[in-house]
Amino acid sequence: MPYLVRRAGHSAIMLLVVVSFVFFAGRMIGDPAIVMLGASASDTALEQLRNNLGLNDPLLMQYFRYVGGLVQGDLGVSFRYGFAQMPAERFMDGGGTPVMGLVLARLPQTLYLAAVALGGALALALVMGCLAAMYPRSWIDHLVNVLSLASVSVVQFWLGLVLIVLFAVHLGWLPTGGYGSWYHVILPALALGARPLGRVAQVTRSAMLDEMARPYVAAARAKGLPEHRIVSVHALKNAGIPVVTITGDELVQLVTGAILVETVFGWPGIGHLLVEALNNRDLPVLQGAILAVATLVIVVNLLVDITYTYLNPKVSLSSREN
Amino acid sequence: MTQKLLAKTEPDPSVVPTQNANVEGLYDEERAPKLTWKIYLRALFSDRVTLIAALFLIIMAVSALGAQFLAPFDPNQIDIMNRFMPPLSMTDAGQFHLLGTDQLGRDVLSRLMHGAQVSISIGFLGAICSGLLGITLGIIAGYKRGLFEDIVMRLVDGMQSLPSLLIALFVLFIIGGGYFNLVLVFTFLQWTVFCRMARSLTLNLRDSNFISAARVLGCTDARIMLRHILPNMVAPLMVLFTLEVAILILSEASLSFLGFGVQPPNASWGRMIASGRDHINTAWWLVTLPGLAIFLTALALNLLAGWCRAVSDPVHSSRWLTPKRKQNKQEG
Amino acid sequence: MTEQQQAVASGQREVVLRAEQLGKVFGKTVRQGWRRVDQGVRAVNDVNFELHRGETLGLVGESGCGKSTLARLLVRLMDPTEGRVEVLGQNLLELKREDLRQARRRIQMIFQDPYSSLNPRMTVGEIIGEPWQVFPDIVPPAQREARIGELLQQVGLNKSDADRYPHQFSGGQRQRIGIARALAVEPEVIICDEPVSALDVSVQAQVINLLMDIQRDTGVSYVFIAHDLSVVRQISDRIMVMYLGEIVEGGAVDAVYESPQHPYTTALLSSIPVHDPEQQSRQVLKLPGEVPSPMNPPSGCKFHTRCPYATEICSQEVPAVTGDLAVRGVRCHHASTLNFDPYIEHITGRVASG
Amino acid sequence: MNAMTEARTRVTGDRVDVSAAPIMSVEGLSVGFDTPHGPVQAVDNVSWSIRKGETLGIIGESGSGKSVGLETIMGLITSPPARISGQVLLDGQDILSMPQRQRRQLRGDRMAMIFQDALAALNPSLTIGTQISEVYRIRRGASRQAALDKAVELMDQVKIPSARSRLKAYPHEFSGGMCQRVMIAMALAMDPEILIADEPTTALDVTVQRQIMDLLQEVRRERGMSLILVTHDLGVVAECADRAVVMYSGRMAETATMRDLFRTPSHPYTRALLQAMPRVDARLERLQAIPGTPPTLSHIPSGCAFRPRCTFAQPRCAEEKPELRMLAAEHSAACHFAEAIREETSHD
Repeated sequence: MPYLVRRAGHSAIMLLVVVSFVFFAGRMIGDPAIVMLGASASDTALEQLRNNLGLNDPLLMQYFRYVGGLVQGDLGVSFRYGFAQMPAERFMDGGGTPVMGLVLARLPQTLYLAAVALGGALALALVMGCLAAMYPRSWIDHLVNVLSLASVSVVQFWLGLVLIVLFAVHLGWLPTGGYGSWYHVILPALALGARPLGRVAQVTRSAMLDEMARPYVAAARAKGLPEHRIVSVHALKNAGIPVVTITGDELVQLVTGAILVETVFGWPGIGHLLVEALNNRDLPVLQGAILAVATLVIVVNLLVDITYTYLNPKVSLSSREN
Repeated sequence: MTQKLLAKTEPDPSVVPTQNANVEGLYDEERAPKLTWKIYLRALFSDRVTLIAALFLIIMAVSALGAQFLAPFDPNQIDIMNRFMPPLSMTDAGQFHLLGTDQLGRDVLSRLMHGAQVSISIGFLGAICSGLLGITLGIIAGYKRGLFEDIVMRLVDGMQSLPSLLIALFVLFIIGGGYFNLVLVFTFLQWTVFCRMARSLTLNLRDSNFISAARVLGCTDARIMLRHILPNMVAPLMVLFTLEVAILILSEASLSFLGFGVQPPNASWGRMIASGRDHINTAWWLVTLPGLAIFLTALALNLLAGWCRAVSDPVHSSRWLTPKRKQNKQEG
Repeated sequence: MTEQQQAVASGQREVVLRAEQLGKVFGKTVRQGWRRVDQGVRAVNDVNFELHRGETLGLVGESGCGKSTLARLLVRLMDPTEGRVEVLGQNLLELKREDLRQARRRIQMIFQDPYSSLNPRMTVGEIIGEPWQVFPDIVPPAQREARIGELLQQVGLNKSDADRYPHQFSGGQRQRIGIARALAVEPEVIICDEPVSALDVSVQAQVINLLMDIQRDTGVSYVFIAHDLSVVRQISDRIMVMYLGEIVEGGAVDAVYESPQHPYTTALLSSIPVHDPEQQSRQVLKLPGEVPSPMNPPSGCKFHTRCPYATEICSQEVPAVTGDLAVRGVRCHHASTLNFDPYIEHITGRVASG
Repeated sequence: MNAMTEARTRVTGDRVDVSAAPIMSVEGLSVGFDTPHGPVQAVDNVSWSIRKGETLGIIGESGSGKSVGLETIMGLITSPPARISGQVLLDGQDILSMPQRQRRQLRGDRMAMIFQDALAALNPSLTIGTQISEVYRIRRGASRQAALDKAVELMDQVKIPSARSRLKAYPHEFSGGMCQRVMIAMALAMDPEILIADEPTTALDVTVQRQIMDLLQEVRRERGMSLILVTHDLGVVAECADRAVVMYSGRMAETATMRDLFRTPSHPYTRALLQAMPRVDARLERLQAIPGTPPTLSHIPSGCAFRPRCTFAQPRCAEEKPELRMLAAEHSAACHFAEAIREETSHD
């Protein structure tokens, strides 16, 4: 148990580092008041906004206030979101849209997309990897190898565009984008799932090949076990460790991939929000979205590490000792 | 009893030739043959897919390096009269556009060749810089251990558990896009990959007896790291390098798509897709072709890296290096 | 007793290597709930010996007994936690970095695994010549190539082998290269850490002969570590038997083999399979179980958990050393009352009565 | 003194009925592989047989093909990728020509195998109990509980203390000797008639080696099993085996009963090997080393493979590959001068 507690501690520290980075780096672009109101704003307006937002306090104090706000679930407010124009007066009376609400509204869509993409990719990849490992150097192996490398080599947003051209524009089978019923998710999930599919299949294949060459497999054959049990129980359990690692890793990459894929498909997820914030130079939303994604990723990593201890008896033992 | 047995079986001294004479005659046939480059080359030629990948990369490299001389048109030459010409079309002026023209009438093939220059060189430069940094830190961390290793590896763990493209976006948002900023950001983000690999390889090598032997011989730490450790991890690091180039080419495309790449009018593959996106319904080739270039380059790099890994892997290499069976027919 | 052994016994020869109360404790921190508890693993304990010029000291024990750790302590690949190591009167442990590098010229090491002990990316010539990159004064640059050829011939290889890479050689040939590398610095002492145990039987004898020839020609001293008692007998003048980090018995090789005093030594000797199908009706002193974990060593005499002769005192009191372990001594409560003759018939040829 | 009598156990030498028909016979077995350097012949025309209850030693250095041949018999090496010819007769039926499914039925039931590095041969992520009981459960259709009971019974037989509480242990929690015992228990689960032990004690210490060899002999005797013992240690063979096959460079150099092999070794290699072994009972001025190194499989010398290292070699040896010839009952050697050498050793 201490191991998990320590591991969770690491995650908390990581989160704090990201928060600090996001806060201080955000300040590096310049005076937030100017960023918000634009260079043409009057001095009095700027000064008033600074007072309102507490920008005249010492930086460290602002930082602590920011962290304090985060702890209470306050990610700041956006002054651009939801307004076509930016009436400067809005800033003055403390209005604006809370970022937390924006993020929470977008998060489920991203998780939904990621789950569909990864779930499909994982299932297919495991089958592909195991098949390739069972018939090494056969045509199946070659096909799996080339297919998985191809899906790793593709740029996700481009794949999205090509899918749109093919299935939405030319064939008209599926919608070009948006969010709605189940068929809206197909194209984005395909575009997003390609990379994890390739990576997991590759790792499964090579891990399985390594395991099948290990002496315990020969021993298992020698004692007369049927081949399917050797592959599905003996080898797969040991190959599981690298596969879980890469899956966790890909989950992290998936979130980044989602930024572009959501943009291409107009999928109302957190990635889309992030790109909008980038284009609007809307710092609070950008910071909020980055923090949300980072938190997600850190939690995923924590879960992956916990899974290890169940897969590998040695890890759990040594963590108990050390 | 045993003594007697021993005496009995002792051969007649006159029959025994001197040991040296006997051993000397053996030498030439006795040395194990070397895995020469010929064997690797033969394996490469027998593997058609990898061979095509290698040839494709050579063509890419040549057209990127020689874009200034080989490209049929000036990539930034605007020709409003001949916009959106599909591939394989001829202008009224008799200019042939193999891959068509874009929304400003610029030649797509020429832009692709110049774009290759940017995209591939960013990939290489980023991988080289991050490799140098990461490998240096990784070897030192793995060899010296202690506090330095703790700090470096904590850093690596931390950075690797964050979505790198997201951080890159945020940093570029702050410092602005452009060629060198991209390389800088890639270096800053990707060194951890090399560092982790170099460290784990160093840790494996560190316990090898030849490192102990070098220490007993009195070699300095610098000499051990440079002469004994580094040369023994070239193969896996080269594989990693190749993969990283592919990843960085893809990343460049993504960042360019979001507007953080090289500035217009210069072309990079990512920018070309981004600007072609608005015309996706009318001019499919503007999006498809640069994407295809990225895809094929990355695929070729990945194929080559995979092949190198298989060939240099001690467990599976012989299977890959063994020529396809001919002696069967001979036998049967 | 051979002449050499007599000379050793009377202490006429110069002492080249001395270990005094050498010990190594591996520190380990163990978590118990929220607390950290320091738990040392005593890998080597209280080792004393003197090695004379031209002499071979055999060191025997099962895996995990600490003999490899001891070898690493002697060349200071590892720092001992107690005691001292002197090479030609110079305490290795007090030396600064640069002085230690210089002192390494006096003491070299040959490793067990001939596959991992040579850098696969260096040619044989580079491997053998490397010491001179470190100590340029040993051989002047102009003569190095010739010297590499000489060394190769000395270990039974060809001059032309200098341009080849290690993977082109068989295990025995690689071990010869390792020996040539050690000889290149012209050391006084070579620590041989199981140099033949990874080799085929037909090649083992060659390497043992080679080591003996080199000693005859150069007067180098060996500490020869092995688990194979037949090999140790062949090459050693004196021998020490290790169990769980401690020397339990030691003395001139013939004395130890023909009248062992410690039950562990006897068990080792009688367990060796004899290559004579007609001599199979001898008695074997069998030990139950396996070597206990050094993390949790038994109380009293460390051997008592496996000793067929153990009595109450053995589990309570640490036995004192009778005699000098490096000359002739034993660490056992009951050494004076035990008779092991029936178990070593196959060695002495004496048929035991009773 | 009670401890004393317990500790005294005699090395045993029970011999087998020589007239019995062999339970398994290998006839002209050859195994070849393709390597980056071209095809190699790992096993070349090997023939031997084993009787019920007998212990057959197979002696050879690394690369002599001793393990490859047995792995082929077990079906662990298959064609392709290997090129296999010859016959392995079990009850008069050639098992090499059987379909895979049928061969798998033989493994465990008729013959089982244990390996040199027991820790590597056990699956690190499955418990000992699962690994010992799974074959019994799958092949015999026993319930999980019955299979575990069987596992405990087997562990008791191989003298693993407090067996039931160790069912849930993982291999890395065991010492080398214990792992080897687990391997043996695994191999015995289906009650095989032939047990192939591939260097079972090489990685172990002398005192533990003694325990494992005793255990193997004991289970062989109790079950009337045949034991094929692969080793490079002549001492182990001398103590345990009834007959032995000496392999060199993939070929059979000599085969004989233990007594003949040690009294009248008739192949120069066997003779040289016996002389090269360091002895525990005497200190020699110099060992009688065999010059040179065993050939690599890709470069086997022409004619007799041992020729370049042989003190008896004649020009003829380079040209003619010596065939295995019968010298006496149960004694054959593959050397042009085997009779002369046998004559010489038995006369002195």
